[in-house]
Amino acid sequence: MTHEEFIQLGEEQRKKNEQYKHSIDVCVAAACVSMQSDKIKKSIEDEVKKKELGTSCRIRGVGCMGLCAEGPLINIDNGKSLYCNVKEEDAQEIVSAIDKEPVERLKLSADVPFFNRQLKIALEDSCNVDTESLDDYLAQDGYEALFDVLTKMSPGEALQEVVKSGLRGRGGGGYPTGLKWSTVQIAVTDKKYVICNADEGDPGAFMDRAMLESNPHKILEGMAIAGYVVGADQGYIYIRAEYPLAIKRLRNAIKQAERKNLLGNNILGTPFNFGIEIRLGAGAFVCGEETALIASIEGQRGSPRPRPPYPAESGLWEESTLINNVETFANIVPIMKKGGEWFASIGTEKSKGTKVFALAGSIKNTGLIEVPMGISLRDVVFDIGGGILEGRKFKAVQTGGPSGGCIPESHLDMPIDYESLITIGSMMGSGGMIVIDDSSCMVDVAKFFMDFCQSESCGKCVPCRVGTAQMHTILEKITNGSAGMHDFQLLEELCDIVKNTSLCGLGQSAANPILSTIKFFREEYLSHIHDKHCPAGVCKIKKEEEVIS
Amino acid sequence: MSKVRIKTLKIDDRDVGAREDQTILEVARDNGIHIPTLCQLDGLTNLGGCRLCLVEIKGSNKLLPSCVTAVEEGMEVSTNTERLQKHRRSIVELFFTERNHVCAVCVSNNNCELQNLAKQVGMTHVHFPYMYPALSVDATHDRFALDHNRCVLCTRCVRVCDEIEGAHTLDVRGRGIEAYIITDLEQVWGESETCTSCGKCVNVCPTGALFEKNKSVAEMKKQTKFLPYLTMMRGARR
Amino acid sequence: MTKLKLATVWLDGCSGCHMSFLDLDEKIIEIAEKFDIVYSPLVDMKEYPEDVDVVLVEGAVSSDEDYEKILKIRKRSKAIIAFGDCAITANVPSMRNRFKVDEVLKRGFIETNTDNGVIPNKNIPLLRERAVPVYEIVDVEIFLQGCPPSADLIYYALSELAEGRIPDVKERAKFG
Amino acid sequence: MELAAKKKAESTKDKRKKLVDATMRRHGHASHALIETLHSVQEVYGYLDDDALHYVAQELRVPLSKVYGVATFYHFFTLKPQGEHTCVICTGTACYIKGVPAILHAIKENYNVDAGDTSDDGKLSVLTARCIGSCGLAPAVVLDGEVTGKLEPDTLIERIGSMIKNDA
Repeated sequence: MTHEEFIQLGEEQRKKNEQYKHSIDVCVAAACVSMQSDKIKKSIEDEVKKKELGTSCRIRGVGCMGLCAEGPLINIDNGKSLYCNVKEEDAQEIVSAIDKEPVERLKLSADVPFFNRQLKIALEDSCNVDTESLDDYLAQDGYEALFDVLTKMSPGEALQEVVKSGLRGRGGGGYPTGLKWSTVQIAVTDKKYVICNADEGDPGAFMDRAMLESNPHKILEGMAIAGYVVGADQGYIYIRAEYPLAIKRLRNAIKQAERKNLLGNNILGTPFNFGIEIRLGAGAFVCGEETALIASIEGQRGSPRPRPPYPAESGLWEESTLINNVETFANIVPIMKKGGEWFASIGTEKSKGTKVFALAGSIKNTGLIEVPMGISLRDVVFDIGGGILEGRKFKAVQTGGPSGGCIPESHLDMPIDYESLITIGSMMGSGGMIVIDDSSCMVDVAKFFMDFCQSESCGKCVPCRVGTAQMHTILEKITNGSAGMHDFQLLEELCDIVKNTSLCGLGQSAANPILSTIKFFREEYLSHIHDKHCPAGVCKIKKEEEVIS
Repeated sequence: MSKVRIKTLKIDDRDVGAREDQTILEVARDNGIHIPTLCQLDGLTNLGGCRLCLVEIKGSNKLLPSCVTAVEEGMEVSTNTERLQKHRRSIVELFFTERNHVCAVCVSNNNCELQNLAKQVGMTHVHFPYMYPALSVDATHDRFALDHNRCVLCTRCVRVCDEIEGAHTLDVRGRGIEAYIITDLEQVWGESETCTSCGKCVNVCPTGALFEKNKSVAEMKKQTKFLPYLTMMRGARR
Repeated sequence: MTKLKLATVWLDGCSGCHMSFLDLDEKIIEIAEKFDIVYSPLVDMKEYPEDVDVVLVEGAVSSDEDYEKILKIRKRSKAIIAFGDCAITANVPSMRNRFKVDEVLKRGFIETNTDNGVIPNKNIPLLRERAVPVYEIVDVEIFLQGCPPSADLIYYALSELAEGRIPDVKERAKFG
Repeated sequence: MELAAKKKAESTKDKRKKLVDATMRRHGHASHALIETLHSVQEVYGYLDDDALHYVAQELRVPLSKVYGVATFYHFFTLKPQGEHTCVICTGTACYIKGVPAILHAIKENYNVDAGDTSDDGKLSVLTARCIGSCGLAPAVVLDGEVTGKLEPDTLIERIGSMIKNDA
């Protein structure tokens, strides 16, 4: 495809869009689909056909609108009205009302903190693009950034934009993306690879899935730009097999892009070649660790290996490899379009831009949000999140999944950035944010995460393999009331060993949920140990006499 | 032949010279500095899994496995700090809690690397709880047996079978605390389709997990000298 | 110089450690000059005395009787030496720990018995769920590894104690 | 008749094998296609049996024990045939704090199946998943491929009951 054809395609689609008087956008990301939004969309289509509104009404299946708690969601005429909790039988009413007053009983106000306090960069367009149409993406300047980079910038210049943006890895570690890219760019190997890490394994995180389901082309475009910058001609997306919808849409998107020469050889008539293949994960959290992920793509057991050498020097098939997370790639197109400086003007001094979070747990507005770095946890939980479920009291918010920690009320005013979260024993992580109320026991929460780490440990290194199992046993003892202070001390000691001597990030951070709950909720541990009492009433504690015998 | 560059570094306050392709462990050994190891064995690829050879490097808070960490110019390495000693002792203890190690009735008593490590790191007793897993013994092979109770999952047997014998009869099943060594598709060893009965796995096993069947308590002596020899004869890099 | 009061105790073990103690041979005379053996399977004394200075405890804590004993011993002794691998790691007695007590008894008294075996239920101490090392029940001051610890090691440890020093057995002892 | 049935069985067998072969061919029978191929096997056969593992090992020239090591490392793969119906319970954090333990308990009580197992009559397999991403529906359960959520243990047991009864 030449540039002219490319421009023309976008124009055509835009014109086509303008013909429509109305638009009905139904969210077809997984959460809404699980509430039958795909069937609702079908009913609306039938209804439109019946009323012969096909030429004036555009119906699209779009990506995540964020407020999953109120799903299925439907957006009428680009935000004119937003319908929530829609059911199949509402289709007729919705279509009938299209030229008239909106259906009041389904209407949700868009002028609420949940919507107006967010800032969408990575998720920009996610609820405004047909999830399965390349043309629709092109109509909104899709692949424009790739074209500009390929034709107007040298790899070095494009890299400078990423460096200037201050973007840091969104998978959790927060490593400067520009630095990573430049390391791969200067590496000298026969071949280079770009890998998109979509092995979103944190329990309670669904940002990557939502992004891939909503606007897969944006990720492909970001990867292609990365390929151009670092000099790679092959990309892989490593995605969890548990995300069938995202896989389906990605496969579809790759095929579309290949057909239109947006992937493949001589992309858009330039000398640049870049292909993308999908590799499925198979249920191993540790494969989110980059060396384990590489092993998995190579068809091996997903065991990490010691670093250095880092994948940038020696990665997939021992070639220089760039690995970034989905959200990191999602930020590339906006950075290329608006410039690194624009991106760097958002956020805090060390954490630039925005961050996508998956809000879940005991919170009213469960769903997906994107906020500028530096916003306080309190604003996220109580303002955007709408606060705690009726009748319950806030206890903690858990960030960073099994590698993170629980943050209590007293730290809620802390700004969200990489450094602050680490100082209090949690971490940014990939963006799962679980709100915990007073009906949960923090020792039980720690046990949940240790159960997770224990079963996800690959078993290669001893401290993680045995240490996580030992810690889990002790937590089991504490929660059933058979532990003494001696066990508690052993637990703290094990945390220290596992943290300092484990081979990879999984082990090194496995103790964080325990350490942070000990730090902020020590009295809950002591209550289980001394008084054989679970303050939240969650743990089934044995009677005194049973313990002794 | 291409030139090999030389690096100078400090190990335990001693100035030492090294080829740039050497690991810290190799250089330490060349200079008579002892670093405890378990999964490492000359002639096999290095794993970095047992974490006993961790060392401290000045300027970094991270402990690094010396068996796979390459030397760097000006590096200052400490191999035996109090922090390392403490961690090593704990790691050896964790090994003892993981499976059912009973030195007194083991074929490898007095010839066991785990037993020696316990002494080396000054383990007076195991202060973590023993896990007492229920594990089996596979004695179906004509000449050898595998006692999972004594296995430390160092995977030396897996590596020697793959890298040296070329049969890859052995591998690890499952993951985490539930991982264990298997033959082929987890059929019993005696029914393995690929085992050549060469016995290399038995000889590289650091404990009494793999042993010859006619051996009784404390009678099993392993010999691993064949390994560097075989590697050399095959013209491999190391 | 007043002699130190020495006791030796035999819990769940094979008595090999005590045999090794006897292997001190003529050195036992030297030990006897420094210690009074106030309680031991080797001497005739029914009740564990108060104010014992040093006690060598052989064997794991396996039965309720062992458990009661070790609590009493801890109360009445200044220093406990976990004497041999059974006391330190629970060693051979611990090999039953992966089975339930019922299964162990059934195996020992019925399945392996060619006559009509019965599981005795009177006048014998009840087995606890697990055989455990002594330190899991009470604090232990000194660990003497070995199955059994060599006579030389025992001699060294006791001599050091007699001189008021804590024996450093790390270099001299090994498990097994 | 019998012959026809046999022929039909043969042809489905061939069809399945062809799908697996296609996956391997797409990757040039390279050894690194192991995981992709195992996915394909599980998709068409429902689980990984010894014959299939043998076949894949031979075709991709990967040692048997390595194939087995990989197949058992990844929890998505199963070496046992699944029951007629499946109930996947999400064990993500949000679901856990909203009552997964009670759900697992109720299933165990009513059907005597633990997570990861199949009932003795082969009717019901209970699986767990690490977050299916429907945190808004916590606790979320997937019954024969359909996501449902916000269920009390009692209601879930009823739903499972009617799911199993339907084909009787």
